[in-house]
Amino acid sequence: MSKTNQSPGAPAATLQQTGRSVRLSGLSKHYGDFAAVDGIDMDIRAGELLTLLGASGSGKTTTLSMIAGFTTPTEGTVLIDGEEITRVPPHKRNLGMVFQHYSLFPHMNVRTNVEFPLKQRGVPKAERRRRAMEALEVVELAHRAQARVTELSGGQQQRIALARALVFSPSVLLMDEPFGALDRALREKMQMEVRRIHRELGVTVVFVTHDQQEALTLSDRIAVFERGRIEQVGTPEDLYERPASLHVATFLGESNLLPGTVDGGVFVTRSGSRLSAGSAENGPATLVVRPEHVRVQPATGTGAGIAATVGEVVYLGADKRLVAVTADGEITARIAAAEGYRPGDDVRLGWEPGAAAVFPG
Amino acid sequence: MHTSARWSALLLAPAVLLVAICFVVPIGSIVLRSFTEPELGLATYERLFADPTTLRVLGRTLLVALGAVGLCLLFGYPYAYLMTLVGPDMRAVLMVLVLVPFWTSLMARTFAWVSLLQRDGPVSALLAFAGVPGVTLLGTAAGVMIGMVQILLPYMVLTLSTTLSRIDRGLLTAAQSLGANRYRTFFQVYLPLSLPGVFAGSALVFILALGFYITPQLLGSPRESLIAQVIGVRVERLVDFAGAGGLSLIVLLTTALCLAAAVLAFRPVRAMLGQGGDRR
Amino acid sequence: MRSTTKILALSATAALALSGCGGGGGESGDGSQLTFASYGSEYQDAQNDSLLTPWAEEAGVTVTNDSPTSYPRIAQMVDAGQVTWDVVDTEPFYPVANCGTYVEELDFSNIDTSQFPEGTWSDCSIPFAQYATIMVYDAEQFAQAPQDFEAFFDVEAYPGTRLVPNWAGGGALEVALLADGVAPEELYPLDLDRAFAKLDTIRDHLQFWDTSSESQQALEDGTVDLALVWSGRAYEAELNGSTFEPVWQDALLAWASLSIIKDSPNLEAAQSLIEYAAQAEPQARFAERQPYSPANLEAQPELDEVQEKYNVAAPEVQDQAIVTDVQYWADHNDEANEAWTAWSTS
Amino acid sequence: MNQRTPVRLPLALWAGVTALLLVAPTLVVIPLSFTERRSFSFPIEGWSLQWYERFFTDPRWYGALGTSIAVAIGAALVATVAGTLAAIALDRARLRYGWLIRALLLLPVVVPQIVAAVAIFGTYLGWGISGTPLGLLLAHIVLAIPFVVIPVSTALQSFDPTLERAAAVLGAGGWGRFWQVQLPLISPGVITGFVFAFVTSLDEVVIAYFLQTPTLRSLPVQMYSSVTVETDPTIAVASSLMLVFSTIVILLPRFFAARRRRLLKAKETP
Repeated sequence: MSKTNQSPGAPAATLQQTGRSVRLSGLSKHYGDFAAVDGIDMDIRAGELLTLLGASGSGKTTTLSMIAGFTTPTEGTVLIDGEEITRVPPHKRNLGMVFQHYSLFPHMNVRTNVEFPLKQRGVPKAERRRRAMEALEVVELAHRAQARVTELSGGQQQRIALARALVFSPSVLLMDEPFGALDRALREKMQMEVRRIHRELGVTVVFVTHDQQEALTLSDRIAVFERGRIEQVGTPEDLYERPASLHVATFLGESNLLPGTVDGGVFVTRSGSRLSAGSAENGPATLVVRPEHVRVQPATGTGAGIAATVGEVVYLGADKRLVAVTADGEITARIAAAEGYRPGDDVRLGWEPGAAAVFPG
Repeated sequence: MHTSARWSALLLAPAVLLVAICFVVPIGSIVLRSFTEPELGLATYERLFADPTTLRVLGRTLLVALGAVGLCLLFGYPYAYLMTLVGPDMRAVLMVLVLVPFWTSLMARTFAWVSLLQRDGPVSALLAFAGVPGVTLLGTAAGVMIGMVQILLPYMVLTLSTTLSRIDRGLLTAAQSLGANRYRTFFQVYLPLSLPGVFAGSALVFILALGFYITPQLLGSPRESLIAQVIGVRVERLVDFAGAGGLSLIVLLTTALCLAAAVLAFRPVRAMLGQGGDRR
Repeated sequence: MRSTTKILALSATAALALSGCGGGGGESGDGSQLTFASYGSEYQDAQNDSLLTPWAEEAGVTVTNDSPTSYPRIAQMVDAGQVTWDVVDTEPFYPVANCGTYVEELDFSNIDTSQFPEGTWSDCSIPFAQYATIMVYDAEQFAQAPQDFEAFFDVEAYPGTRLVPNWAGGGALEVALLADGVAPEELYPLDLDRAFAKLDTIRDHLQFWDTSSESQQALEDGTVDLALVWSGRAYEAELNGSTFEPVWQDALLAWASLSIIKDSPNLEAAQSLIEYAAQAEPQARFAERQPYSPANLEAQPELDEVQEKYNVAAPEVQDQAIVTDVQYWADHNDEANEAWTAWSTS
Repeated sequence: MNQRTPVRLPLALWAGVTALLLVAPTLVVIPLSFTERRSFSFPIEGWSLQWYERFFTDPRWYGALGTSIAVAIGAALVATVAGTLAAIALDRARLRYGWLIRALLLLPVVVPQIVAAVAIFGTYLGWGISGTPLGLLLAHIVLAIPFVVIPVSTALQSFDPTLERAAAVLGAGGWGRFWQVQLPLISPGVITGFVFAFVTSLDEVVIAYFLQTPTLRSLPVQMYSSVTVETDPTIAVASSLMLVFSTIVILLPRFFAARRRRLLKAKETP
């Protein structure tokens, strides 16, 4: 963003800052025999936007809750910029937080809601007002400063909540499924807004969601949660292209799964097709390949690959989605819009050896 | 927000200590007297149950309390319901009409009823005008019931209106748009949603009615005596603290039994009286 | 937490200041104070003017008034060893029933009991004023004046509602037995079953009063036709224009009884007050103020015409009256009251 | 708001009957207070202000009024603070024996007042606080606590606990959360509790009757004594004054609220 081309919602200088890092070390939360979070280690870098992604019950919300201080860990520590805060009460952690259901104070108007955290910090009245208005400008709602919060739409309320969470320049911003209650169009708009604000203010953001698309759209890095543990942490590209587990591979984006067996570096499908297995160990395994990596060729060619028949072709504008029926089940491929396959055509499917991943099990 | 046990103990301490020391200890000691006087044992209870008055008056008290609950609902529910339908100004007026008698001294109201219900008083005149001459309600069960209902009604309306005002009327519109008629909507959607208020109000009215003393004393005859009056006689005329303690225990157990039944039968009451934990 | 305590303390202080530092005195025990408990209102005012104030001036004692007389209160006081009352005005049976337990025995060396009607004083009490429980009837309703209690039970000749006191000792039991033909001298001990059986014959015509003001109200409003009431209340009702007339035949004599609470902290002063109260002058002064007659028959109150009409001390009333047997009531009060409650609440 | 269910006539009529039942008997005390005769009977034949004169010149009456108001304010304040704190603790901490504590705090409503009166009288006498303002105050505080706990608990049930989390993470400590977020949001319940507590104390007869001394007599006790000992229309004056006083106290804030609402409406639609 160039300095001469500032958007109307340009960041107020006072809100700009250097985000802080968060370190979770051996963090666990047990409820009786049940481990909601089971020994997590993670570094959240200063200024990054990290998403905790997982299904409900995977431990992502409990982890956020331990960062915020609502939940006391059974074991392990939480550090912000190297300083341990595991037992520090929430109001002394200086974190901003946005909740799923906005949680605006219904007895205050928009401006007093945004002033609330400043008031807690003893900021004088005049400055409080000025900074609140700046924060409201960031979320483009300064004109509703006097409105009652109940008069606002869901999207507006969530932007107020965002302004309220940012107005005191917190070191870290926590967002707990903040857009879950919004409709799709509004959600996408808010995602862009969060990206913009994150970029402009430089705050560290920890974002919880169960929506993989949202995670891919927003994040610098994503931590995928499963059964109280982190399966993989990485950039969206890392996770998408180089999933560390079958679960990650299937959770993020679309994948083709082929069950089979690895035998001496060769992956043998159930129907007997032999494919490269890379360095996978011997035993039952699943081969995963993304649709855009599947290459479709006319069956006339000889070469390696799996024989298939075109089942369905869907035109998507930029490309086409082709579903091919093989002896090992359906395989989906993305092909150029110009390709002229029709249902019933015999084809041969293949991919670069590095494009497929093989996981045991 | 999690609150440490020490904090909750600190918050609870003033109320719990006040009630325990200034109320439970005295009640406990009078109940204790029913077991220790004249000597350790159940003699007091043998005496009380040998007296036919005890069970008869106890049964009557329960019936009167139930009747009061029924009448309070009959008058209070439509009134509280109306309060949710009208505009804010009218609602304020209706609320004031409830609060004014609520605030007016019970003594004064009971005496107002005495003068209204007396022989040849305004109510008799009204009934005569309506074609029923020569009726005096003072000193009858009906007179007692009218007075009690008028005094208890505000408790019912206030409790109900809190609940009813929270019911989302959108649900009714939704039900009607799904084809339910007005009556089905009311009985299948609105009424179940209002049950917490109904049970809370009924429990409150029932319990208060069990202890009524002044009103039946002044509006009824001895034939309408309730348990509180019999306890009063025990203490004031017979100076029989043991007997009064025994009767008190009987009333307390009866109340506890009724409450337990209500709590077991209806979740909303449990939510009100039980752990505040199971919200929503 | 701390602020709660503070608020508690503050409001306690505020209430204390506003209500003028209550708490009856009388615990000093140096003989300069005395607490007198009675039934309050103008009745107690009259007792103050006619009895307590003149005595206090003479004896140099500060009198604190308390009210109303309450038997459980006396019992609690004595049982707890925290006696704050000294002299108390009670029903006649009470000091007889509780002589030596809740009330002190009196020293009669300076009290002349010869002028009291027989049976009105006991080892623990003296009478201060007398009154009677009488039958009154609505003169506008009945041309023929009823002569005795038989009329009270005759709903044919005297139709209408009857009002009776709602406790065993109120007089209804005696009246029922007299109406049933029991001779006055054989009245005690009361045959309770017979009395209730007689009362049952007019059960549907009965109304009850608990406080004497209720009875007075009923007479003034004409809500009943016949009633058993205290003579003093009939007098008050007549002053307020009631149309009820008294029947003196077999009037049941009762009296206001003064005694000293057991373990009174001001025993000497209390005894002195009792001795003063037994005299004719204070009793005469009281009778001039209230519709009660002196129990000391030597007293010569100056009465107006209506007061004279209700003067229980007059010889013609005394001649046809029956003195309530306090010993019977002292012995059987609990039993009779339990039976009364069982009967009246059914 | 603009989509109102129409009010049907039978409902309106029935509510009218209910309103009449609620208010009419109370109003009867007003003409009664101006009666010329020393009687409660109707119709009233002559009018007079003598009972008002008596109320304001007889220390027994105006003194009782002062005592009642002082005790009711004190009892309501303490009961509101103690009851609110207790309700909050019961709501938040899922105490194992929470139900037992709640039952304990509601106990004073359940126990018939005559029992409480006799028991309290006996015990307080032993402690030397019977007949003292402290004794009466303590008894009324205890009696009023349930009337605070119930509405405050109800208000707390509709209080969204994430609001408190939000306040905490935004930097509000325990006090800040309580004063700035929780208390304002449950304040309708707290105010209702205070009013309930005040009325409970102001109205209470039986316990006050047992704990009274001539110098510590609340207005209801004075009314009860007056009525049981003599037929005295001053009680009608006392009730009329209470009626007018309470009506003003209830009406004033509502009147201002309604006026503000109208002003706002006028502003919105120029």
